[in-house]
Amino acid sequence: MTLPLMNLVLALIWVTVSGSFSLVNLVFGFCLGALSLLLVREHVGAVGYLSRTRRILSLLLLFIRELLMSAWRVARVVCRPTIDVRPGIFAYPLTVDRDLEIALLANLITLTPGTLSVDVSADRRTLYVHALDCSDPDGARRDIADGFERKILEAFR
Amino acid sequence: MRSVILRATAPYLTALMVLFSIFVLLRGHNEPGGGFIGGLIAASAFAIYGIACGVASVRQAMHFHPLAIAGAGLMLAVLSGCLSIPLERPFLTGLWAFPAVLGGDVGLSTPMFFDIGVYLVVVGSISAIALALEEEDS
Amino acid sequence: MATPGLSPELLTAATLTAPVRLANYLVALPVVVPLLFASGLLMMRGRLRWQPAVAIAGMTVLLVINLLLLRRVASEGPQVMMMGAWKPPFGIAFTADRLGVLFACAAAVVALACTIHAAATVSLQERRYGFFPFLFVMIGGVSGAFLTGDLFNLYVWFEVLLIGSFGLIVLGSEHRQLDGATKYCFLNLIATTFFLVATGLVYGLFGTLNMADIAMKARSMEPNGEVVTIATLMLVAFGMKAAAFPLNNWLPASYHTPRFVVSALFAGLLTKVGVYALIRVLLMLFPAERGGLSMVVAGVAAATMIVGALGALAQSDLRRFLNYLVIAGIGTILAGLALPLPLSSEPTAGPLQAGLSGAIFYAVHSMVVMTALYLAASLMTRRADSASLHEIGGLWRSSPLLAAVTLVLLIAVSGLPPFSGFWPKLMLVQAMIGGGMGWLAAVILLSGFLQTIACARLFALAFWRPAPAVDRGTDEPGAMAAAGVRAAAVSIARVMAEGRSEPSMLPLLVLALLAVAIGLWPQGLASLTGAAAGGILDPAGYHLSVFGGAS
Amino acid sequence: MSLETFAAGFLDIALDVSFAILGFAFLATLLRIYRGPTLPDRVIGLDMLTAIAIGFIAVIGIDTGYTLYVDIAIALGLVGFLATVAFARFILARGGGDDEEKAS
Amino acid sequence: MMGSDTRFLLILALPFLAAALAPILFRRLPAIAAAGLALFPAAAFAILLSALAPVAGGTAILAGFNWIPELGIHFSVRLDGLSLVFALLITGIGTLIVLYAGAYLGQHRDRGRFFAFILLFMGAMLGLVLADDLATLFVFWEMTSVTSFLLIGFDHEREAARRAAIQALAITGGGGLALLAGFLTIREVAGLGSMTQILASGEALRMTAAYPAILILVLCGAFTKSAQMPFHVWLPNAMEAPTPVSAYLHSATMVKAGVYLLLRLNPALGGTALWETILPAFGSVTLVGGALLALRASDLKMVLAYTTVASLGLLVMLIGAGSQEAVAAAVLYLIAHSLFKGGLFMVAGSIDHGAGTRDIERLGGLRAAMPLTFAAALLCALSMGGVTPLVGFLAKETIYHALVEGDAASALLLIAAVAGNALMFAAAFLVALAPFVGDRPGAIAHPHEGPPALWLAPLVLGGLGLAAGLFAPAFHAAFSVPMASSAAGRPVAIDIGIAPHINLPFALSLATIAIGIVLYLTASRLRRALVRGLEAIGWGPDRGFDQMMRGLLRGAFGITRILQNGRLDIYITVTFTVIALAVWLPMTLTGTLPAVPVMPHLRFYEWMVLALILIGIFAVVRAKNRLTAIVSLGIQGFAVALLFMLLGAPDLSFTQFMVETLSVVVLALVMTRLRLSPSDHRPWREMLPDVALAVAGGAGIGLFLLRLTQRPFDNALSDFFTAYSRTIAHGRNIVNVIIVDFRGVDTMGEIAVVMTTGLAILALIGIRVIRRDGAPAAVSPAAPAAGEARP
Amino acid sequence: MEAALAFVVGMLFAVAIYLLLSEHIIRMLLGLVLLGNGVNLLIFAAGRASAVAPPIIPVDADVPSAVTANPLPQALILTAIVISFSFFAFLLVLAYRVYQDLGTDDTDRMRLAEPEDDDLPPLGY
Amino acid sequence: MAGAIILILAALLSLTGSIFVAIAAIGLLRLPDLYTRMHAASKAGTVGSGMMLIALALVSAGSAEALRAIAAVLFFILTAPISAHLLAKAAHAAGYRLWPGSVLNEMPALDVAPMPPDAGDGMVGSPDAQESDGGAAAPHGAPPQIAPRGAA
Ligand code: NA
Ligand code: NA
Repeated sequence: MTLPLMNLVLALIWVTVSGSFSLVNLVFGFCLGALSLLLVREHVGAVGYLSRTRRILSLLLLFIRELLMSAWRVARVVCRPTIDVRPGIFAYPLTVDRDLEIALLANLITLTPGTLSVDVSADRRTLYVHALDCSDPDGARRDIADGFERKILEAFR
Repeated sequence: MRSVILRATAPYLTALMVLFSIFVLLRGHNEPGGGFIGGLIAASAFAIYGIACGVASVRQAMHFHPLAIAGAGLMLAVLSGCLSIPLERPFLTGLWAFPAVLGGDVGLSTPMFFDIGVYLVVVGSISAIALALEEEDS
Repeated sequence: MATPGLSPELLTAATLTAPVRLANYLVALPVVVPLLFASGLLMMRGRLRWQPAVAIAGMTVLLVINLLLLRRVASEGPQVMMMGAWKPPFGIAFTADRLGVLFACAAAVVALACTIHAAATVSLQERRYGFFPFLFVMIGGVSGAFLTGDLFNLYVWFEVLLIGSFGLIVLGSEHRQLDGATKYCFLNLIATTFFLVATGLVYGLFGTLNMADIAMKARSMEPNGEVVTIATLMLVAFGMKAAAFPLNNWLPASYHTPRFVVSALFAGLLTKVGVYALIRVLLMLFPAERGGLSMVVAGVAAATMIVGALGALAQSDLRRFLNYLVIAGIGTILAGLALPLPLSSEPTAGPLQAGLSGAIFYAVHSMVVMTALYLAASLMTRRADSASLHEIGGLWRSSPLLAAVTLVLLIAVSGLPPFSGFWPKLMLVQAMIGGGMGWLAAVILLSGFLQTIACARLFALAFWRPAPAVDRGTDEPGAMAAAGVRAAAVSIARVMAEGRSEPSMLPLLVLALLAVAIGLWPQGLASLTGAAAGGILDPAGYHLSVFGGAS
Repeated sequence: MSLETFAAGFLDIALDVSFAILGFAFLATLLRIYRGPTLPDRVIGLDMLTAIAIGFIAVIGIDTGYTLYVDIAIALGLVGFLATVAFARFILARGGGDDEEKAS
Repeated sequence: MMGSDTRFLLILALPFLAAALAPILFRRLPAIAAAGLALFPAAAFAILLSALAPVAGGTAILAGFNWIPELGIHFSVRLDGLSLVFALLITGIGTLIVLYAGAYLGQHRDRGRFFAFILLFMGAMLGLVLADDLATLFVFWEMTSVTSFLLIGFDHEREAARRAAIQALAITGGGGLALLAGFLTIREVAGLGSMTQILASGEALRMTAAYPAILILVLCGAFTKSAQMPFHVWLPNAMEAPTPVSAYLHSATMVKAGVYLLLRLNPALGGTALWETILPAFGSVTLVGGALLALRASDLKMVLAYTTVASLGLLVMLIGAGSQEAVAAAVLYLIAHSLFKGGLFMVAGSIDHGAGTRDIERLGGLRAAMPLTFAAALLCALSMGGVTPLVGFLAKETIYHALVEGDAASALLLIAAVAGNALMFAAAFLVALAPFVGDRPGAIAHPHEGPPALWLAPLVLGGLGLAAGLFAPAFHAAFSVPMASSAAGRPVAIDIGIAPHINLPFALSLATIAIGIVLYLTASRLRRALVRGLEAIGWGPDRGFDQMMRGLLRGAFGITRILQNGRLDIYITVTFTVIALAVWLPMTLTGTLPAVPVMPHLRFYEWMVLALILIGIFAVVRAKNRLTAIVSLGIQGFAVALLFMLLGAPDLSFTQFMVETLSVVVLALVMTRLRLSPSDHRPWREMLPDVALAVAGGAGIGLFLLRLTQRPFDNALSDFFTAYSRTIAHGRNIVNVIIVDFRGVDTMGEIAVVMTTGLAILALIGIRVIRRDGAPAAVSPAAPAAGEARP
Repeated sequence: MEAALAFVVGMLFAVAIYLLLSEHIIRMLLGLVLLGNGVNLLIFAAGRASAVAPPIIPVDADVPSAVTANPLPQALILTAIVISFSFFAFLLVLAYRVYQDLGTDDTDRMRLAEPEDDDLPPLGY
Repeated sequence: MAGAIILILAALLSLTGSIFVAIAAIGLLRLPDLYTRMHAASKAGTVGSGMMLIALALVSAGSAEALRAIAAVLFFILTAPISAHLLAKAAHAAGYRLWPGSVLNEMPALDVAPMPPDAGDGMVGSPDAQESDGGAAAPHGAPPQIAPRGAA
């Protein structure tokens, strides 16, 4: 039984025992389950699970920050008296190769400032990204590689 | 639709939506929702799944022919009405049982089965249409 | 199962607690059984070869249930089931009175006949795409419409039967069918939509949807324009469903386009549901308002009869011919609804009841006979390889039994004695004369006369005349093309008529025998329709059966 | 003026302003949908519309106190997503070409 | 006066039984089938004979049962002098006809059917004359129309036969419908349901205000059936039928039905000025006209047919003459006619059988080859010519006797009678003498006498005519007096014998015969003259019938084309016009217009949502292309959903959002796949009617709704639901509880719709017709859109 | 509110009728959708629209604390929405198939069931 | 006190959210081609409506609705990039060209196989009937030039 599943089972047991089937209670039960797993982490091998959870959370935080930034920058572009954009599509060579990771990366890129994943090449080696400001494609590629892609590799490998 | 991005995420989205649809279905008796809306959400989920991963995957996921599911839904709804026959109650009388295990407000009832029937009909029928149109296209 | 925590007082305040026996379930089963069979057959998509047998069994069960219900209603009066046990008028009442059950029985007979006919003729592909489920959904909707005692629920059943009919009318997807279906679907949908409008307005006016409740409230409410307007809207909506002139266009535009057996089914069921609703709503719910509409109904009836008869004369295609006979029949039925309410204090007496009784009788006759005629047309087309009066012929010699049966049916549909069409016509004419609408009686007879001529022509051309020789094998390109088109038309005609295998004559024979039997022994049916008409004009019994004395 | 009454008043005003801004956004989106010029432009507009409607529902939910309207918003998000996917699927299948330029 | 005997119900069953047996019998025992079938009418005849004595004593035998109590209809028979003689003629001649037909048809492949039809007809006819109840009578009346349709069309492969059958059905069946109206009027205004009641009612019918209507309706029935001019055309055309049919239908039966009815109703309806004007007028014209037309014809059967028309005219004229004696004359002539005309038709058939032609011009010298037929012919012709001692003489004497005593009007009738009789005399001998005397044309190769039945049957009928004359007193006592008494409604004495009395009637008889001989001798010339004359006119009711039928068909076609023009937009226009009228007319006629509403107090976002709906719907209309229209539709739908939310309907809003989105998606998906032309932007002029109709409809519905909502509202239903939603149905969402519990049946229907929709759409997509001929789109090529060049 | 609703309903009906009168199936379909919405609002208005509280009973009560919007019309409309959506979907696919097979969405040019060049019936017998 | 702060926070969030939505709408209107417009819609729009939902969650804090509002926001964030990506991919594959003012395009013109002509699925009809909303004026496989508005 994998750990997340065990965590869920714990949550369900909690819900049943406490007699309330509300979502809040389920989430509460999940947290309690995680806590109890934390307590017994050495014996059930939960170390990886928990630290990965932490890294995923950190990815999430990064993402929310980027999202807000993205919206803000777009807002600025849009609200200037004259629209000043230099858009274009650049190719980004992918390091990640699992489908889910590619998808995650692409989605995160879409949500970051001024970039939008248009497509993945058929061989899954290249991600085509549309950027509002495409004057420095190499810089953009570097930002992605050091930002989201690295975080993803950390969280899922 | 051949998109790695969609294909990788669609199963999760679909699962999430189906889960949500069941949630909407089951709480319909007390809050906005119910079988029809739940069914629509589930059908939307299957539609997205179909667009992402192909009609065949959806058919495999649903296991039964969507219309058979719809038929089963109608049958369930009608039979839940017929459950009153042995109890000498009129057709479609709401029968409730509150099994002690769960306690509280949650009960098993014929209206619930009826609503599940509605849900199945909508899921089956709308999915069938969506799949047929999708197949027609490709 | 227990329902803990409920105080008995609460329960008795809101629900009916009397036990409901299986016999009481007869009211609900005519709807439940078709829906169960429809869903079951849908789940049987893999076993197409079994479907006909299952369908025939289902229709037989339905017929038996309806007959049992009829017996019960005839002996004990209207039967009621309050769905969900909720007290009237809050729950949906299923109320089987004589009118409804009579129609339901006729519908079941028709459906069974068509099912047997279809068993041999509907191709595997059409089975796969739901012929039998459509059939059951439609008959379920029809039964529901006949038995429900709730206005909005009536709307729902209308839609159920409509979607069933949509399925049937497009099944096969011939080009002509698609054209016909387009017209059929749009116009019918508009009609049901305005029925819904009227229903919503009824709710807005009376605050109730239960028919017995509406009937009583309408009678106690002082006359007002709102009710008149709503009644007129109802007249329009149901008049359209019934294919009354000038709202009859959808019928001749479409009934000849689907499979023959589907045409037969439609002819037997669809317009009659409109007629039923007209009777139920105009005569039972809004009788006083209908009084003002009396002349309108009479005019519509007369025009419908004449348009139908003339239309029949004008056609060369067998089924388009029959389409107009259906319309003429509708006009005849409407005539029975045209008489004004008698001024005397006794509402059940008089020509109106006689006319209404005749109208109901005629409707039952028309269901049986028109269905049979379309089935006969199917066999004629198959055997003569054409459905056109220009081309068909020689059947008198080649198919004597078919000829005899068709003859009986044509006589019946013309309203000539001694078959089923004569008695209701007699009742109607008598009622019109008695009710001071002699001119309408004259129109009934005139329309009957024109129909007689039309039927005689059909018989002479299709049966007596030797089959016109079809010139084949000429070298002219035009003639070749014409022959090719003709061959294609023949093959399509055959497909539409029968599919591959020869259908059984049995349903046709049974329906014709029914027409003969009704003609020779009309007393049973006449007394039923008389009582049904009485129940409509004086709905106290209906009301009592729903509300059980307390309202 | 207590903080509570200020907060309530402020919220009311904020909500009204939100309504107004949403209305403006709505009109702007409509204009884009009307203009096109291409099908994808319109689809983007529709997507935007669902976002606006969700915002609207949220604001109404706050305003009336019927927070259960959030479920409607969720459903809307779901079908909005479905709509966009379907349109994208369709644009892909249909191929390019769009003479709606003339129409704008 | 009255007795009751159920035996007489049995005789009604006999012909029908025989009809049912006929096809089987001819398949199993073809040799004796005809003879076997003849036993049935013979048995009926025998039973009827047993009633002769009591009926002659003035008793009316009644029998029957309550057939349709709900409608007050009895299945009852009345056997009195009138009906008994008719019944005897029908069964007696019927027996002979069956025998004759057995010989005449030989090995005809359809003889099983033929006998079934003729026996059915016999049963119908028997029922017609025996029936007491009006409705029962009418049933049999129309049955004779239908069975005669089948008999006349028996030779169905010839168009003329089919035409004649349709014509006969149209005229006699149509007249029958008028008769039905007449009967039902009698039932309604006088409460009389049977002949017995009518006969007992005395003056009642004549006194009602509806009398003229009743009379005219009844006469319509009688005249069409009895071939009064101008309804006579069907009768000669009915000669398309095999000769036994002609002999039967036109002697004793079908055509006499109308006469029977007039005789039967004479006591109740007769004696009025109207009666005594209409009947003689039609009768005399028919008499003379029919007789003249008889001389024009050269086909033996046609000659006889027109003389039948003439005879019917004579009968009607006599019934209308009003006196008892005229009734007596009618009765005598009726019996005589039945015998001689039946015989002569059979003779004509035998000649046809033996000589191969029926054309007078080509017949002659058959005397030697067909002596027995000749004898039969002479007997019948003499009777028809009114030569003593045959029964025809008695009839003619009585006719003249009855007419000479009348007033000036009678004198006209007398002249008509003499003229008609003289012409018929000539016709009689043209049929009975001309083919047998003179030289035999070479074209007739081997004339021969047929099988015995072919000459025996006419001989028997001729012989009966002779016997009736010879034993006149007994004949009167048994037949004519009871019959005439029934017809007159009081005892009638008839004492005429074969011995000539020297008086005016006798002189007229002699004159008739003299003129008749002259006519006979000049027949060919007369015929040519008549033919020329009629050709000069160039039109007759028979052609008129064709013109009427064609006109009817063309007219029906034209009207149907206009009403059912195949254009959906017109159908929908009609529909909405009716709907708009249905809202506006009652609303304005009853003054149900709403009060001017006060401006509603709404929050501004509510206004916004309302405005949004309006923007959406107008954008749908005005959209320049369809995608914009769809999106506008979606906007409108969203706005409606928001409105539902604002109005406290979260479930509705929920559903509306989802459904609207799905609608737009599906609509766009499907529509952009269709490469449709841009939306229809018609010129204003064309749109204006649509706009007007739309505005009328919309305004009507809106105003009415406003009016309705201004009334107080009874919220009992929802109060109930609110009160018990949680307490009994355990649900907090009242709407959902209504859907799954309070009104679960609605939802059951609804999901049936949803399920079926899925199936139907699958059927639409799944089943396609593969065109083998590869035909292009089968769109009507006649209606290309403007500016399009179609291949 | 009813007055405003009645106005909107009238508008919806008018536009729906106008669209249904056009000859093109697709426009007619749009009309049907509008008609459906019009009817729904009509039913809603017929059940009166004064209170705006959703007809949902609070967790801790047996009946709603305040007057709620009339739930019955809502239930009726819900049924009607579903039904009209079903019919809409069906008609849409029908229109699609019509277009595929007949090559047009112009009902004026769909003359197969009732051809324009219909023959007179046989005038003989 | 806490209640008041929550209310003020909710008010601010709803204001900000609506402003974001408005900005997205403006972007939708003003940006030169559909690819750039997608930036506005998929980011600002999602953020805006998300903020308003969070405001709702704050107001109904502690209830199940609050939780669902958060879940809704997460869902939107999950789906927004996917739908943007799909649209962009589809548009690109379908042949909608970039704005001429674009500075770079490293993506091959057609990354999808040429689509079969979609009129070939059994549709019958005269050629003139094929001119339509969609307008298949250009031959398939060779996507037509789309002149963006900005260049016109
Ligand atoms: Na987005
Ligand atoms: Na979205």
